[in-house]
Amino acid sequence: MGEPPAVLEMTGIRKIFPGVVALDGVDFRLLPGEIHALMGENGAGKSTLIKVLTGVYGIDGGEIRLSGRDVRFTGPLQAQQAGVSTVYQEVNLCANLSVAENIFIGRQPRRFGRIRWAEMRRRSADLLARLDLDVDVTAPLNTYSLAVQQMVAIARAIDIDAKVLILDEPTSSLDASEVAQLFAIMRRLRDAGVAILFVSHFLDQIYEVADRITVLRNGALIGEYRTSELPQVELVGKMIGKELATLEQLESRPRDSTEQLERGEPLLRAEGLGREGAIAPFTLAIHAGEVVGLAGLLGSGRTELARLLFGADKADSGHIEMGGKPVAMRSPRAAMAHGIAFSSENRRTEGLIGELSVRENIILALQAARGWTRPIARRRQDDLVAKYIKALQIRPDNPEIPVRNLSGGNQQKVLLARWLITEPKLLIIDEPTRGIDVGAKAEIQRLVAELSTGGMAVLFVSAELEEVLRLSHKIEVLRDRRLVEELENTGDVDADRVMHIIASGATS
Amino acid sequence: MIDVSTTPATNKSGPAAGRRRTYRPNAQYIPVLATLTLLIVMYTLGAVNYENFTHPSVILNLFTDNAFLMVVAVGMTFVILTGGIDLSVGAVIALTSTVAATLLQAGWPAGVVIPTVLLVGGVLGLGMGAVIHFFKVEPFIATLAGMFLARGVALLIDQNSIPITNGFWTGLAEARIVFEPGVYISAMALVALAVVAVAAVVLAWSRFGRNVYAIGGNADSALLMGLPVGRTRIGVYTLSGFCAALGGLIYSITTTSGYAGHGTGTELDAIAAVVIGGVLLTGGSGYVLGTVLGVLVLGMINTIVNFQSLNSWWARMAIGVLLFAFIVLQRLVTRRAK
Amino acid sequence: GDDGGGSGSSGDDKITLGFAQVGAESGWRTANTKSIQESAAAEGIELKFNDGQGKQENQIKAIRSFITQRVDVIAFSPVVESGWDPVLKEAKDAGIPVILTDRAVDSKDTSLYKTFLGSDFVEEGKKAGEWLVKEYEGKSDPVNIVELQGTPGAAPAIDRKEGFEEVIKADPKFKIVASQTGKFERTGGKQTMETMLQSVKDIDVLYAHNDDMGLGAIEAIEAAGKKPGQDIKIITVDAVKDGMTALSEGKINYIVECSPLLGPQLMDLVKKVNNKEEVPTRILTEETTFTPEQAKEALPNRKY
Amino acid sequence: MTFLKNRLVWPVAMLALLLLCALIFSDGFFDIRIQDGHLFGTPINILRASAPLVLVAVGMTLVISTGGIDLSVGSVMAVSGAMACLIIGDLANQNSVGGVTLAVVAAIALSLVLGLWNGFLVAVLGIQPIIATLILMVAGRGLAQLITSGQIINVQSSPYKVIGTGFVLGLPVSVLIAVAVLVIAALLTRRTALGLLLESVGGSPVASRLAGIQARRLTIMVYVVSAACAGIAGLIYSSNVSSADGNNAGNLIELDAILAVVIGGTALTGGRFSLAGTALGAILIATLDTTAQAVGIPPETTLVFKAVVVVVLCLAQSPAFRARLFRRPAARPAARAEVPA
Ligand SMILES: Nc1ncnc2c1ncn2[C@@H]1O[C@H](COP(=O)(O)OP(=O)(O)OP(=O)(O)O)[C@@H](O)[C@H]1O
Ligand SMILES: Nc1ncnc2c1ncn2[C@@H]1O[C@H](COP(=O)(O)OP(=O)(O)OP(=O)(O)O)[C@@H](O)[C@H]1O
Ligand SMILES: [Mg+2]
Ligand SMILES: [Mg+2]
Repeated sequence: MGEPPAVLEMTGIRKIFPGVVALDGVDFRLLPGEIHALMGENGAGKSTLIKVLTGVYGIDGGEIRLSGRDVRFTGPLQAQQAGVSTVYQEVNLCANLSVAENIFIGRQPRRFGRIRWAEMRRRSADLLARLDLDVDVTAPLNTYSLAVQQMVAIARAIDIDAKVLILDEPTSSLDASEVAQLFAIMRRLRDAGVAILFVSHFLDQIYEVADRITVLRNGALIGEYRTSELPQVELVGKMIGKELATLEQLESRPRDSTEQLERGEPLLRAEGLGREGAIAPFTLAIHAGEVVGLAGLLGSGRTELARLLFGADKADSGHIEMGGKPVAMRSPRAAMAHGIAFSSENRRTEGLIGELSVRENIILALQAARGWTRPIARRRQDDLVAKYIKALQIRPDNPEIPVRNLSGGNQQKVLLARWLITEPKLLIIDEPTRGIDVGAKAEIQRLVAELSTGGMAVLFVSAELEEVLRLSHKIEVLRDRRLVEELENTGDVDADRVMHIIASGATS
Repeated sequence: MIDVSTTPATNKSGPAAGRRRTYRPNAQYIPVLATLTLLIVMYTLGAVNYENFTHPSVILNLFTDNAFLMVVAVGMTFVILTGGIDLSVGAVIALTSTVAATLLQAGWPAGVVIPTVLLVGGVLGLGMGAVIHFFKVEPFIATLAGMFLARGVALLIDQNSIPITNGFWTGLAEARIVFEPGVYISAMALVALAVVAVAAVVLAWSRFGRNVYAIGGNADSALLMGLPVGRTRIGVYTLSGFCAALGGLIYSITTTSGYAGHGTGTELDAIAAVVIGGVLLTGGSGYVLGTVLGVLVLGMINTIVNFQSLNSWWARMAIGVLLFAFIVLQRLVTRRAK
Repeated sequence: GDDGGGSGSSGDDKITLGFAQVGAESGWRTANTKSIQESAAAEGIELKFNDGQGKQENQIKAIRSFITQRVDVIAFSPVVESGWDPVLKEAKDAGIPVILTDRAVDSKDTSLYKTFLGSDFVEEGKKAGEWLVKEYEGKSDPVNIVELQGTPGAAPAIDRKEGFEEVIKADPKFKIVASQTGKFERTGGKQTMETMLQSVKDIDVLYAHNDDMGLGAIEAIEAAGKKPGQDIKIITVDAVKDGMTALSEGKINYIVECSPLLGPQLMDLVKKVNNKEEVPTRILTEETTFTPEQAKEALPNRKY
Repeated sequence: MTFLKNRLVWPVAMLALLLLCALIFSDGFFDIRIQDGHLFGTPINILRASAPLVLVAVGMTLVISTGGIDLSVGSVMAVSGAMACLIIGDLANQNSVGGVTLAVVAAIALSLVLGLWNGFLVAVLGIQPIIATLILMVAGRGLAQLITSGQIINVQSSPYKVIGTGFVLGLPVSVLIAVAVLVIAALLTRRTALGLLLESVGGSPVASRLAGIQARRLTIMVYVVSAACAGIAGLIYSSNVSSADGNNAGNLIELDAILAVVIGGTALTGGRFSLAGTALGAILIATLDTTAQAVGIPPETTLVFKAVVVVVLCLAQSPAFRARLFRRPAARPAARAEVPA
């Protein structure tokens, strides 16, 4: 076959973390002008392979060749200079700097050594416009949602004139249109000869853009395939190392949408609740055993709505009733006292405490609710933690390692476990499936369905419309920081209809 | 450059229009503005309460008296912007003034002494920066060791205060622009202002300056973004060492002496000035101009205490109270504005 | 007095004195401050007082501030010897006379200040040494001396050490076997003495640069089961009340006075200087030395 | 845990080295004898000298674990000692145990108020800890001087003297107090969930709030505890010499305390902390000063000596340094041999 010589070739890569062999003799190659998907379960070693390549970690064995030459980068700077541009898994930008600076820092346009701010602003606005993102590039990055930040990171990476572009789960926090936008750009770059390494847990996306697929499992290489020659089921089988029987389970819908919920008194009612600049006053009722899905585009205010219900932000209008009585959600603690739990979309800065162990992170909320004087006995901690590590398949299953050393998806599971053990009446989960592999995602969906059957109310926020449709009894559609529509999720509700509401801002 | 322009993949005219952001004022200027306002308020209060407070020399003296602190605080600003801290600056003043005085006494020409001394400060800073970066030693501790070392070496060189009689030094000590008798700005104050100007330009308009902010924002991210984190971090400590050495030179010029006891506690003054000026100790946010205002605030507090002529302990309590009042007001103003 | 020539802003005929104190680092210093404040009030002199908190830069600021405030006379206790020329020139240019108290400056240009009122630390060290030499006159056994120094780098510490050494070095039987800092504090004196008692065999004499360290050391000596003043002879400098009490009890053998009560003498000088009278350029404070007997006599009148 | 243990190896090694130096260069250093029914000797002196530092450092550890810092400890020490001596000095009978108890309680109560003040500035007003506590560092020293009128207040009170110089069962009371506070702090943080919650606040205040932790209350608490520890340390300090010195008590102790905390393996950025490490660090620092004196290093050299020790210790503790020093040359071939075919 007339394969061009590989731009990047990694052979026998070995990386050992204390206690974990993250990569065990992995071979990987990337051809120019292809989009190559790297697949594997959470913790399979994808991100590690990328970090090893760009010199974030040293390697314990193996060789890396870029354009035929042996390389071993001492850091991302070197990699970048050699033409490898990377978007790492968690958004790695400086939130204190402006959007424009984040895109250009380190390579700002200069004249006589002096940075040309105006030009920088102009160019970043242009660049973002091409990604269909219209933001104020002079505002600090931390005023934007994670999704916008993700887009900025992508913008930065593609603007670097690179021969290898690496995207580690860039789509996990993007909505459908954003993803489409990104793919269009990826294709264009590929056609210009750039080699693209792409990681995603969305199989549909893989099949949409990837030319070839490399599968990792438990730090070992399973194989390299052409996308066209590898059916989806087989891919999943290779990723999780199980056979078709289990896979069929994954396909089944966790909830039958025709079955309707018996609603009594609402568990929680928000009446005219709102916050200036965050979300317009809305009214919303959630019943026990009900899954309420929030749908909307980036920045439509889903997260803001959720935060108000949890008391993470203070509402400046309206009130909340629980069991018919008005309650004050002054702080997360108060909300927890009323049986509300909230798993933030931003697991790294608002969720986990990186240096604490998995166990400590899991029991944190429960312990906080009990107060410091009533510690949870160590035996009980171990039992609870072991139960959820098993239930959510958190890997590695050692509860004593710092949570920061877990892979992204496993961190997400830890965060979820933290809230599940508090046994809340209302569980608010913002993007719980972000960065989670197919198997685990199905697991979480099933869990949500199960919990709601058991009487727990769930407010489910996800950028993945499919998922929302699949799980919710009721869908709240948001647009421009305003709750515009409430849909009973009966048979006639589908993605198109929701998209239409989102697009037009009105029903019927 | 690869062309990345795309045609919209989906028709999203509706939502896209809704995503336009409204302008938010840049919250980062607010602390500096607050400091400035409060400084003016303080001055006005002083002017109302004390005789001679409105004399122009009151303000000009702020610059002359605090020239060395301003230079040191500028170096400290860089360090704190990266999220670090430099405790060695006061001791470096002691060391450099002692070294300068000793060398001058030994008959070295000023033209050699000045670069030598600046080099000493820079190298010490470089050393601390390298230890901090390569060996991941906490800045607080590395620079604390630097502080012990610098002051220790200064004491070893000479325990006594050493007068400087070198003509260049004494000449500079008296160099000034006189506006009217008793009203002047000293050459050293001008040097300090020049340092401030250069630092402001570097921070705002050079890649190095921006990298400083990025590292303060998130050092791990900065590394992943391919910024020269090591070089920048070592650079700021070198710069701070250099500024401290320059501060030491200014000190030795304004006092025409060198002494191992000079600059005790200057590190705290410098840190306080930087923080009062609105720089976040966690790094990544703040301006050199803020630092200058911070130095002036400290100077103004001192001036008020001087004019009030307080007993020792009342003076200390007054400084504490004024500092407290200032910081709380600043806090309230910035909170309100945000 | 009559109108201070320096065009006092006050406009009345009251003299304004700007006084820049080192700080309030010890009881001695506080007594010094108090003496100055009290005698200023008694003499009807308006006092502008500044506490330099042990920093030269603060004292320089204060002197500049005094110039701005147009005081009639400036007096100050320099925290260090060197480094006053530029600011003193400013005072001179503004026509404000300067008086040094307690500590000298090493300026070559003596026209920068009118006079220096204060004690001589080297002299104090010498006095301490002289007593020791006399005490051991005629004996030939070696004398082991331990020294508690003040804060490293402080002028009194350096000078008192120098003066003392100068006197005893004439006789080889005197040997300083250990010399450590007690930072002019009681606790410092106590802790350092504790260590010395362990590491040095046969201490005959303790020389402490101030009373406070000596008092701390006495506690350490007593705790070690020895008798201060007998097993170990103790010489200190300052003669503050606590020290004098210990002296009268025989726990200290000899104290060299370093008097903080400069107030009356200073006010006298201020008035003279303000009247443009001639004053001698060096005025020593009236200081003495104390033996236990003298201490018993002096103690009832001791104010500080 | 193994990681922590590893870290503490180095201060222990350094301590051993210092003691070895003392053994070689100063005879009689290790002579411990029993005199008047209690232990006596340089090692005991070191422990006694380190008692205030251990106390202050324990409080500092808790503050640092939440990501804060407390510069005001030295001033609080001075205030506390001054307060106690002022009250005792005014007693008709200075030897009355009741009066002394009252004085001690009043001094600690005042310290608590000062701690509350710090906590209020940091947790409620949201002022950066270094500046918030700098205010009290400056003003508190003034307050202490105000209480003592700038003089040294002497007391002749045997019950008060016990705190700093007394012995119980042959052991120094000050050391027993420090050990007791250390043990109580360790129990409170490790036997309850306090330690976890503090580490969580230090690790990420935002995430902690969202997990329902009352970060504000905890923050105030650690400053109060720190001030209380400093207050007790101030009592020991002043009782040791039966006098209160508003100017010098606790001067610069904040730096030593912070140093002790860091040597003990607690990062200044907050999070994980180790009280045992802190105690070890404090003892190391006290030993350092004493050894320098015992060995006869001239005072003007002591600072350089201290700098060298700190640098060596920090480098030894730095995994990055050890990696560079030891692993470099062997790395490649070893790794290569392991690569599977
Ligand atoms: N810094 C580290 N220290 C220790 N172990 C680590 C570290 N980083 C990763 N690991 C471990 O290495 C393994 C591979 O992690 P990696 O992040 O590469 O997974 P991944 O395939 O990217 O998973 P995900 O899909 O969840 O992002 C995991 O077991 C993880 O716990
Ligand atoms: N495309 C955009 N352009 C400008 N600002 C945006 C955009 N998307 C989000 N934002 C801003 O990001 C912030 C976060 O929005 P929010 O988190 O409520 O959105 P969301 O519906 O939860 O979406 P997601 O979490 O998927 O980003 C808001 O301040 C919003 O103004
Ligand atoms: Mg990953
Ligand atoms: Mg969201």
